[in-house]
Amino acid sequence: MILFLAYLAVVLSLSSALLALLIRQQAVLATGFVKARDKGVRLPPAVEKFLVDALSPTRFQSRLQQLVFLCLGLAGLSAILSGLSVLVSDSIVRDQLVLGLPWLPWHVRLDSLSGFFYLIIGLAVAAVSLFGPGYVKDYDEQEDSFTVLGLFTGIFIAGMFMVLLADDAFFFMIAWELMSVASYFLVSFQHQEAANRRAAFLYLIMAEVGAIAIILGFGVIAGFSADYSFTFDAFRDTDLSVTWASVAFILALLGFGMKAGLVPIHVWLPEAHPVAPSHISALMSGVMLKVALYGFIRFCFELLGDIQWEWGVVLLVIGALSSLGGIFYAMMQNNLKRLLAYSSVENIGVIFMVLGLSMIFLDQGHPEIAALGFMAALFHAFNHALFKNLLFLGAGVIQHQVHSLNIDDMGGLIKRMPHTSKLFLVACMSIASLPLFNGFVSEWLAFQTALRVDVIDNAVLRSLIPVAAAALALTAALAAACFVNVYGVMFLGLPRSRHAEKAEETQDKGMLAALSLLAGLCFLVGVIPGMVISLLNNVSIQIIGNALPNVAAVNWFWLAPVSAEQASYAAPLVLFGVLLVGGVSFWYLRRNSALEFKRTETWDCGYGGLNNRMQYNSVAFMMPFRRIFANVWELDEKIDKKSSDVPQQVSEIRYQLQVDDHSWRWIYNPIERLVYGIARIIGRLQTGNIRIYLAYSFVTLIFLLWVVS
Amino acid sequence: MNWIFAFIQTLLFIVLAPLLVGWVKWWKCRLQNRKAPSLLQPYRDLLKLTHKQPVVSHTASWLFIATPYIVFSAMILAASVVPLISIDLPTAASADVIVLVGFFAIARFFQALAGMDVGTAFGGMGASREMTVSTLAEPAMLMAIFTLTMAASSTNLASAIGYVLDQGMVLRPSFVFALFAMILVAIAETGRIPVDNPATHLELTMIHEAMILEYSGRHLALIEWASAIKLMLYGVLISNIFFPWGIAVDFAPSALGTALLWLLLKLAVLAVFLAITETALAKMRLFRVQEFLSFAYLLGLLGLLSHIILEASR
Amino acid sequence: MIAAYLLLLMPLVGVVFFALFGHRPRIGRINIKFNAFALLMSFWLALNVHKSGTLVSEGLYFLVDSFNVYLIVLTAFVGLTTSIFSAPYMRHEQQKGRLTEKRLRLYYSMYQGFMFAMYLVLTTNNMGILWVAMEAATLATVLLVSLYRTPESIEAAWKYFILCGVGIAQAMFGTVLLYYAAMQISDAENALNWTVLIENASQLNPEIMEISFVFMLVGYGTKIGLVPLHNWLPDAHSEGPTPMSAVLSGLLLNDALYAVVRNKMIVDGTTQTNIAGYLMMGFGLLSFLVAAIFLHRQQDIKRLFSYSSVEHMGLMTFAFGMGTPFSTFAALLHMTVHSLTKSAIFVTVGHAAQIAGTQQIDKIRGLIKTQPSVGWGLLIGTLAIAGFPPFGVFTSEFLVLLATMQSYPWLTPFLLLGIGLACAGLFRNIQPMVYGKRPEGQQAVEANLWPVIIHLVLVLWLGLSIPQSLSDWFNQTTILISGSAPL
Amino acid sequence: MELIKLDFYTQGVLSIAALIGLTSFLMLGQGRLLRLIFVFALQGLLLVLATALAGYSMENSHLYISAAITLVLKVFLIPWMLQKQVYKLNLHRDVETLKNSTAVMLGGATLVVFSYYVLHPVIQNSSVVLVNALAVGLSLVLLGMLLMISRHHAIAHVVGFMSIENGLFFAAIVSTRGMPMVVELGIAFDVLVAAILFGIFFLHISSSIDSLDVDQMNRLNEVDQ
Repeated sequence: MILFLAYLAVVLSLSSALLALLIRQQAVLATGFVKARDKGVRLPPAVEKFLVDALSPTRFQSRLQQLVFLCLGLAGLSAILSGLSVLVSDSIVRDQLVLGLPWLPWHVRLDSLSGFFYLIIGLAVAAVSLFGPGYVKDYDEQEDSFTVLGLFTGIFIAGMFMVLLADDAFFFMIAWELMSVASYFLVSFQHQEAANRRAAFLYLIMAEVGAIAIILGFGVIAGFSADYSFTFDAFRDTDLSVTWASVAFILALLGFGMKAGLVPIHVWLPEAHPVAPSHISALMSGVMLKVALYGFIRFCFELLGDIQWEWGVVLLVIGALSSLGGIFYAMMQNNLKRLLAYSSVENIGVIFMVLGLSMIFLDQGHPEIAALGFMAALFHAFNHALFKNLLFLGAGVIQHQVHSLNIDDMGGLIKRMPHTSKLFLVACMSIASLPLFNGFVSEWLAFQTALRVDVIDNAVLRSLIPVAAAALALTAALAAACFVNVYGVMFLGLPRSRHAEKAEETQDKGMLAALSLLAGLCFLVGVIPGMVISLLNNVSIQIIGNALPNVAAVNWFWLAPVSAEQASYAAPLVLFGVLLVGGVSFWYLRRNSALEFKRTETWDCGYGGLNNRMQYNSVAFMMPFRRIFANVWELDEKIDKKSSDVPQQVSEIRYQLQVDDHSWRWIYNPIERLVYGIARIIGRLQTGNIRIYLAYSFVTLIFLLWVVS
Repeated sequence: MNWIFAFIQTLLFIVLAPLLVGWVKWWKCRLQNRKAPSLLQPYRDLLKLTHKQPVVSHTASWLFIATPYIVFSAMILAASVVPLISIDLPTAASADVIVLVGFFAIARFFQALAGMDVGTAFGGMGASREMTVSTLAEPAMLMAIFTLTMAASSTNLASAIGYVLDQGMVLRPSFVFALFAMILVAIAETGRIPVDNPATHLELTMIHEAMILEYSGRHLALIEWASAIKLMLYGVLISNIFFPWGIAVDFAPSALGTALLWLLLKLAVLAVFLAITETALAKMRLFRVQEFLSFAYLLGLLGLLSHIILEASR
Repeated sequence: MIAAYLLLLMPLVGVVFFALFGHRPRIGRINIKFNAFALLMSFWLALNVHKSGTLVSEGLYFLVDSFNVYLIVLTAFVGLTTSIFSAPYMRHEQQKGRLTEKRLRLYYSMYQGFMFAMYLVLTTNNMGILWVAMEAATLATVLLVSLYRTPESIEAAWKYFILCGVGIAQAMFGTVLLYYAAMQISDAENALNWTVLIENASQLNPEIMEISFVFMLVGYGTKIGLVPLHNWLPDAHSEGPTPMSAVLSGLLLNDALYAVVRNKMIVDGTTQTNIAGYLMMGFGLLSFLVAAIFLHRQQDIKRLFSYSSVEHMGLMTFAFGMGTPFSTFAALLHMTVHSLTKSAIFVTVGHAAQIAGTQQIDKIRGLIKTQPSVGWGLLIGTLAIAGFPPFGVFTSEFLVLLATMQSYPWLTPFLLLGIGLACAGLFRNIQPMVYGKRPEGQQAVEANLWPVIIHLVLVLWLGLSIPQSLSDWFNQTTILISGSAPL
Repeated sequence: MELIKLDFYTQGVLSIAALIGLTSFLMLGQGRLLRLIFVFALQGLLLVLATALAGYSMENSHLYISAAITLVLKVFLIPWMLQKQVYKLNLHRDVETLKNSTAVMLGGATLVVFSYYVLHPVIQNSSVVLVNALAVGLSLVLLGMLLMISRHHAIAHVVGFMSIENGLFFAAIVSTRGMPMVVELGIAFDVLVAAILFGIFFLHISSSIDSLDVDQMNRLNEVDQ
């Protein structure tokens, strides 16, 4: 049953892909339908009526699009169901498909870990399926065709599901690459812009490199497996020498990290996510990165055998680098989706940091704390999936209404788009990890893990982990600043452009429904984290082999993972408190209706003429940070003043800011130059002169003869 | 029983906060040879503000109006989890010290947003600066607090303070670091000289005031009151974490009485210190603040490390 | 066996027939029919082999075992689909006035001649005949390379002619040595028969056999396009008419490799040192890497893909050289999928060149907007050839990697490096061509894309699951070549 | 072993082998195309002699046939054809100046030594004549390639190519008493077609780049200008 649901998810997403192919076949279908009727095929009148309506040239496109997304939605639902049921029943389902190599059929396995990620993907896909129809409604089939979009969306989602199902290296790689390739097409979807093409190319190449690293990693394990079979079961009971295991670990980190977007192999992410359609970038950023995370966990915690604490340290460092780097670069962006992409880098960094913690604790012999860290990581993955989807979909709505993604073109949207603005606020509060929202809970758990450092004996780790905690704290604070900026500049203040002035709330119920769903989940999980955590318990029992130190104290009300007197958090109580105090003070102060406040002009120091150019925009907002952390970015600031005839008076001043990523200058451009240089050198071999070619063959012959004799 | 007591204690916080502000003001005036207003002046101000009709800009949105209430209740929740005169505090379990920092974060988040809501240059400036300062201050504070929580191996304030109390008079280098970090952070977060000047409304230097420039009437009252509570919160944190002696462990009236006296004494002393520093020091330039705060951050980290390496090593 | 004779007879008839009527308007259709017939025959042959094992004609002239019968089917299939593609292509060329009737006659009759040579290479049992047929294949195609009579095409044809001629001469010397070695153990008439040789391989003189293999490798290797003997290949592919390029890299290279492998089997039987294998591995790896790098600096779309052919032939040579069951299986699979994919790509490339009116990569733009079928065909074909799943190339490359990890783990990084470089090199050139806005004055052309669709679907199928019958077939062949079945 | 002990056939073959080797050295040193072609014909003639001798000595009838074919093809047809080309493109006057021909000669000599060195393992189990024949055949192949490499005239290339063929043929005849008949015929056919194709190509090349200098055919290359 569980397996059936799991397969159903894959099949449904694939079928949505196939349905999308029909979008241009309206005429064919209609005639076929008419023929069938003439043939005397009788349908129930309701169905017939619906078909007649749906096949009419005017309606067909929107109807089919709705159908496609309906399929996706059902896929998402079945994924949620199967994920939940496997988590609750804490069972392991296995199967084999008749596909693949003659001696290596596709092995399928659904356990708590993959079930959990199934749940994540299912939620995201469900939301997207609500969001999609409204978003793609007015696509011009000629310009950017829905055929391509729908087709590859379906394949992409199916690929992600298959990655979770895979239980042998071959199937895993196929599913993995399917996911990558499909998303590549989605990135290059609107390929009229050169930027999109560039992003797609970068993405494809890095995906390929990552896949190669992963294959190599699997190969290393397989090299030591008993009968050289590539099933994960065989991997599970091979034990590698520490050296080889570490090699495999590094390869996996490279491969999966490249997909997850760890610094410095993150550069494809801020390029690719902004250019894809919003609901796709929501899936890529919110979910695909999690699939990479899943692969990494599966690889390191399960297939690789014993964990080494050094790996944990590596993760800690890389994670800290990514989280800080990600948020720093996010702060400097003014393209909303680019900003969100960078903040994904940050969150992934946080997740990997906490994973590193749990690795360290595991190797140091404290599995219960390792379990705590592991859960913190998974929980944060879950939360990130929720609020990052919400943010990207919100960005989609805004792009749809404001026709821009530059946050400095917006402003004042809170009045023009009331619903969206509220939902977006929820997302911002979650990602800024404020209490009562889900982001806070996972961060809280992360801190709890870090604070258990005193059980460790190793002095290096004892001093390293607090530093990591400090980095984590700084990251959180920066994230809050970053999203205050985002929300403030986009939704508050005066409109900064005519687009923003004209903007109005979307009329599409589906879009808002998707946003509300996610926002609701963010809040619910934030207030009642216990439910998710109790699900996660099974996962950590399966992977780490240990539950929370204090499962009993984890219920809907209390959250005391370690022990009640050591640390506890009762979000419902806090919520109650906030409502109480807020309500009372509100009631008390508003009781006197004579004191109803009055609206007047904004105070303008008596000069008058406040306009929207006087308020802070994101560049101005971030100025102090640019000053303080100047070396983090490759800043290129230009200020050119035109001084007027009056001395010491500036008639016109223009400010330009260019923020670049260090990794390009230090890593990627050199590589490209290297490859091209080598190519040029080797090109010299082929002079075009036939006599030289003859000489080649002559020399080769002589050489080989000399070799053999 | 103890729930009621927790409620009373929170009320005590709310009530005493303006008094503390007045006390500081009084001492500053004294130190600057000015005639001091009465200690109750802050109460009068609040009362006056609540009876004025608030004025709100046309461009302001619901967020602007909701913010004061949110900030106020966030502060009160924060107050409710900090042991004031007794460590046997049930509410302390509902939210540990990390959540406490979270409450401050909420208040700051909304204040900054409200600052940007109206769309003046001041609001944005204030928000930007406030976020900058707090971005640097928050991790420092966490570091300082983690030093305590690691020593007590608990992030629950009540049990942590209890632990320090049981330890008795022990000199811990880590605590010294943490204490100084905490003081620096407190100065920055409560917007005191040398980081910010609560009395000024000079456009270019103000941070906190710039955000709330547009507020008036009861809204302003709530915000002022909230910041008063914040000041007191930091005071209580410093005094009760690092000098917990005298705090009651149960509800014996005598113990509570002495605890209250002790607390008032500690706060009074702290306030005097604050007044002295504010008189002695000049406000520093905005871009010197990060040196100030990264120093605090460093201290906190040092405290943490010295605890890990020197004290807790086995 | 009749099937084999018919298979050989039909193209011979074709040569004469088209030499006479090759200029008729609907002649393309007839060409298709000829090849369709050949395909049927090959199926019949395959059926026989499947039923009654290896077939040997009386007089030991012909030999059809599981190895070459599958290549025969492949050859016939690609020959057919390519002829399907060439019909509209050639019509378009004629309308553009790039070809006269005389040349059309030449083209069609030589097409059949080439097919005949291919079938002869595959079916013959005599290493001498094999050589002759190989040379004949060169001679048949050399005039087609210079079909357009542009200076470039003539230059390309000349290089093709001279280099392959010299190479093949070296192969001949190898054959002579082989014959000389065989003379010691067999009567003169049958001494060159592969069946005889493989039976008494152990008695042959190892030193001579090694020397002879060197000559064979250098000789036939020139035709396979092994670096540094490959220089004729990109020129010939880029300058000839596209259908020719399709069959050249789809078939000729395979058959040359086939010849080398046959010889390797004998040598392995003779010598204990795995010298042949090492030589092939060395050449293969070198070609693989160098070609992958060359991909980065191509301006001509057909040159681009001919280099990718070099790359993949290198990979196959490497895999055959390793000689483990795994690698052999992988190499066979790779041969199949590469032929299918590459000929499909050349079909799309041909149309792309016609759309843009040039083969210059930087002049071909926005194919998807101009003619989606061609654009997507090219893009997906490139994905497949670059080794992305779920296409078969990925499966075979995965198997090659697997085998390499098993036997020579320290070589895997090089392979992976090559794959990555190749992928980057291909896409850096392909993307701008298929994507982007539609340039002014670009018109869609008459195109028959069924070959592409069929090929790609087949490759996809092979990628998802290898049908039992085919895998049995590969298994038999693997056993034949490397002694035991994979796993 | 001294030559006296050997029978007439062996002596004859050995001397012819030596002469053939000599001819290809002559080719290497020959600047004038016409003489080059003439020497090539001479080589063909020697080849015919060797074939006939072999056929005679071991009563192998079909060697006579192949001797006849060789006579027609390599002594008359191809040289005649090449000559015709030379006159048609009136190249019969110009002399190709051979750069560092001494080096080429020395190279050739080393090649001969090398081919003996390569084939020395064969010596153990075969008679002296075979070794010599194979060695000479191999050296002919290598010398032919050397000729092609050192000359940049298309006709010279053809001659070199054909002399390579001669080498193969010689080796085949003497060492293995001729290949099976089918193969012989096939080879002969190929050579014939090849010769015709060369003729066609001369026309095309000279019409496209009005000369037969192969060095001018380097449009297709990978070197960026």
